[in-house]
Amino acid sequence: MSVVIETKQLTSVRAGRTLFSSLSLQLCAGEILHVEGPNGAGKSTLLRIIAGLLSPQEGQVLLFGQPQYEDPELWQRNTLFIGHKPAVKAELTALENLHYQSQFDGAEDVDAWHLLETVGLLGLEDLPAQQLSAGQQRRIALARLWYSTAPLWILDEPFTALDSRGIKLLHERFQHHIDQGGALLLTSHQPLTWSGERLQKIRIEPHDEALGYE
Amino acid sequence: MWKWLHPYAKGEATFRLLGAWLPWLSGLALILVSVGLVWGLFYAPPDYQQGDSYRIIFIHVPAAMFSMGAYTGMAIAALIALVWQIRTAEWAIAAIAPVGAVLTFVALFTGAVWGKPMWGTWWEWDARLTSELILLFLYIGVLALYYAFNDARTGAKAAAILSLVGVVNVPIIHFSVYWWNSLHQGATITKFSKPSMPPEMLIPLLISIAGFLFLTAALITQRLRNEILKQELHRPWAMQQLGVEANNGVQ
Amino acid sequence: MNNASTWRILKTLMRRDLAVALRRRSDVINPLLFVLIVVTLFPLAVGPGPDILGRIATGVIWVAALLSALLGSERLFRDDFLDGSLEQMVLLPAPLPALALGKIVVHWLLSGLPLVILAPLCALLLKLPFEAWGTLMLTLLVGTPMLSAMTAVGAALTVSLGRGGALLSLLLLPLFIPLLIFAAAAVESTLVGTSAYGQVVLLAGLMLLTLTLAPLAVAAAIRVSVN
Amino acid sequence: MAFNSWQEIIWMDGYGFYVWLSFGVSILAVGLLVVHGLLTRKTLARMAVQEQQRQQRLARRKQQERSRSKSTNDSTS
Repeated sequence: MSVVIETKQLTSVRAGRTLFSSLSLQLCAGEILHVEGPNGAGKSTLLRIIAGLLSPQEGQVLLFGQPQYEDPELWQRNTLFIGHKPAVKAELTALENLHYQSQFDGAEDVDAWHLLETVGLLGLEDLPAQQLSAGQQRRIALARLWYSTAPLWILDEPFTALDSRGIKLLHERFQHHIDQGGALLLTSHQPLTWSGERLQKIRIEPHDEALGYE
Repeated sequence: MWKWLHPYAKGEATFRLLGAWLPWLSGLALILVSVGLVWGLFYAPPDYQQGDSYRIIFIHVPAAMFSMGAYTGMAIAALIALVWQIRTAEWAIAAIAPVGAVLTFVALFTGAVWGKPMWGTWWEWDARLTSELILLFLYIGVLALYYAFNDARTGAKAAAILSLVGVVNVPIIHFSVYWWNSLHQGATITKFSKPSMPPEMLIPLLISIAGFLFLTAALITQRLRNEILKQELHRPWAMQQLGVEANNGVQ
Repeated sequence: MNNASTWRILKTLMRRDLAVALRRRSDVINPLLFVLIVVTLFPLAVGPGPDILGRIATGVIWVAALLSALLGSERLFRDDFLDGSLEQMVLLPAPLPALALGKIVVHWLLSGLPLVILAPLCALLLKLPFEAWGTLMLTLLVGTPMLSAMTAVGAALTVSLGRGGALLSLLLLPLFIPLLIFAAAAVESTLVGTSAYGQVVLLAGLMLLTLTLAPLAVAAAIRVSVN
Repeated sequence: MAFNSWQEIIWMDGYGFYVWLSFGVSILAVGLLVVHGLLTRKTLARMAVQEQQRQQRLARRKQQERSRSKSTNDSTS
């Protein structure tokens, strides 16, 4: 299997506290990596470093063997990051949001109506997003996943605010993505209903290097 | 590549180096400032036009010089902090800004007090004073931004960006204020531009300027040392410096 | 690197920002009303005599413009930061300074340009002699892009702070001083019958400088803020 | 010496108030900066003590956990 993303000896210090140090991981095509850990352990930080929003204190991240800073555009084209905040404009309708988002992503022929129906927003397409619930706004953001061709998805708590049907839908989409040879990196407090060798887990523990543990 | 060199030892090494400098810097500052000011106050002859009031120059001019100099230094530290991501440079911003602000305040205050016997008013919209006033605002802005963030790193970076934006603007502001001043009151005599100063006045002024240079350096060094300790507080060496034995975990 | 896709992304960003702003018209209109009200207050405070008003008119209009720029600055990045669009913007496969310039242009279209159009009304209220109206509008036309660019720098620096309002004014107002001086001087020289050419050219030069450098600072500030 | 007596030095040809005010406030301002630096150092020392106590609490907890896991291991084996 080809390695999609690899981190080498990552160390992150936030507000004087070491979140993790010397973290190395590898994620191959067709695999899911579930990052686990208690609140404040640095799961989101890890994902944001891999997405390129933060720079690590030490260590490096390689995408297809290329370091992050060498070609940021290659990086940005091949990854898709959805964080805690859905990046949905409250003033715009679901349809407009999806339209602009697909333009940003360079997806040419996106059938926005059909896509919104797929993610369960039938009948809400032309309402301003501020009238929708948190879960529905989240669905607008997640609709990106249905046209995205990025090989690596980085999702921070994608199941937040979703109902059980939404979660099931998302699981199906993830399955499709890895069947196509994509890779998925996510955090979630929900147990993932995957089994088998395709699901990897990594656990980040609170860590205090000043004490010399580990 | 600097980043990869001894990331942990660095704060400590810098701290020790600064500690070695500090006595020299403060000693020189104390001697030179005392000599310059005492000479200027008691031994230099009175000015033929301004009498004894000109003696304020021995504080005003050095303070004004290094208020601008410190800003330049801060901007250089900011550039280093942003381009090479060196943390000591980030902390230097926090160390330089208060020193620069105090020097600016001194220049501003002495300038205003000098203005009273000269122009008969405590505040005159003189180009130099106006520039100093704006500089004070710039310093306060950098400090306020530095301490506005919860995460010290973020605050340092934001303040660094602001310092660089400021240093691009300082010459423009300076030029515009001088130009504006000449537009509105071209006739007033400028008290600062002395075409030729007799050596009995010039020498103590130069000594005082040298003294202020070391004073500025010593003040910055003191604050930078504190800043390093503050940021590295959880490391054993920093705790030892502060007289606390670090607990190195369980054996 | 890829100009076509950068251009597409930039266009999309500007279109989306315009669409959002048009849904929230009060955010666009309120700063303009603020200028109008400030201009109305001055005759009431200093008396309606044309000699006083004419003299202070330029200063009042420009100071009001500066303050309204601060007032409208939140719109630039605040919502984007809160809803996560700002971090997505950082991740777009396009140079961030270019996108920052796009945001500045949209902000100017919705704050600077209306102000230029509003200027004659303000000049009328403040009894600015008619021959200086052209210069006033010209200085606003050249100066407001600078205003938008500098505001963007300040807004990007303070966007992650809960209440950045007072801090923002502290950071930005000193930097507006050259703008204020040259703009006022330009109108002044028209009033005394000399050419304002020099000052306007100077302002234009400053504007170009600001529009070149500010996007870089905004981009750096955004990267720090999405931290 | 440009002056002949203490009175002259203080009077400074009528400018004494301005000169001494300038010098006094300037020295005071720089002095306050130095004092503030020294006080910061004191505050840091206090923070260091707190940090030490925090580290000790964590260390004690870790030791407890370690000895407990050891004892359970012993009992199961």
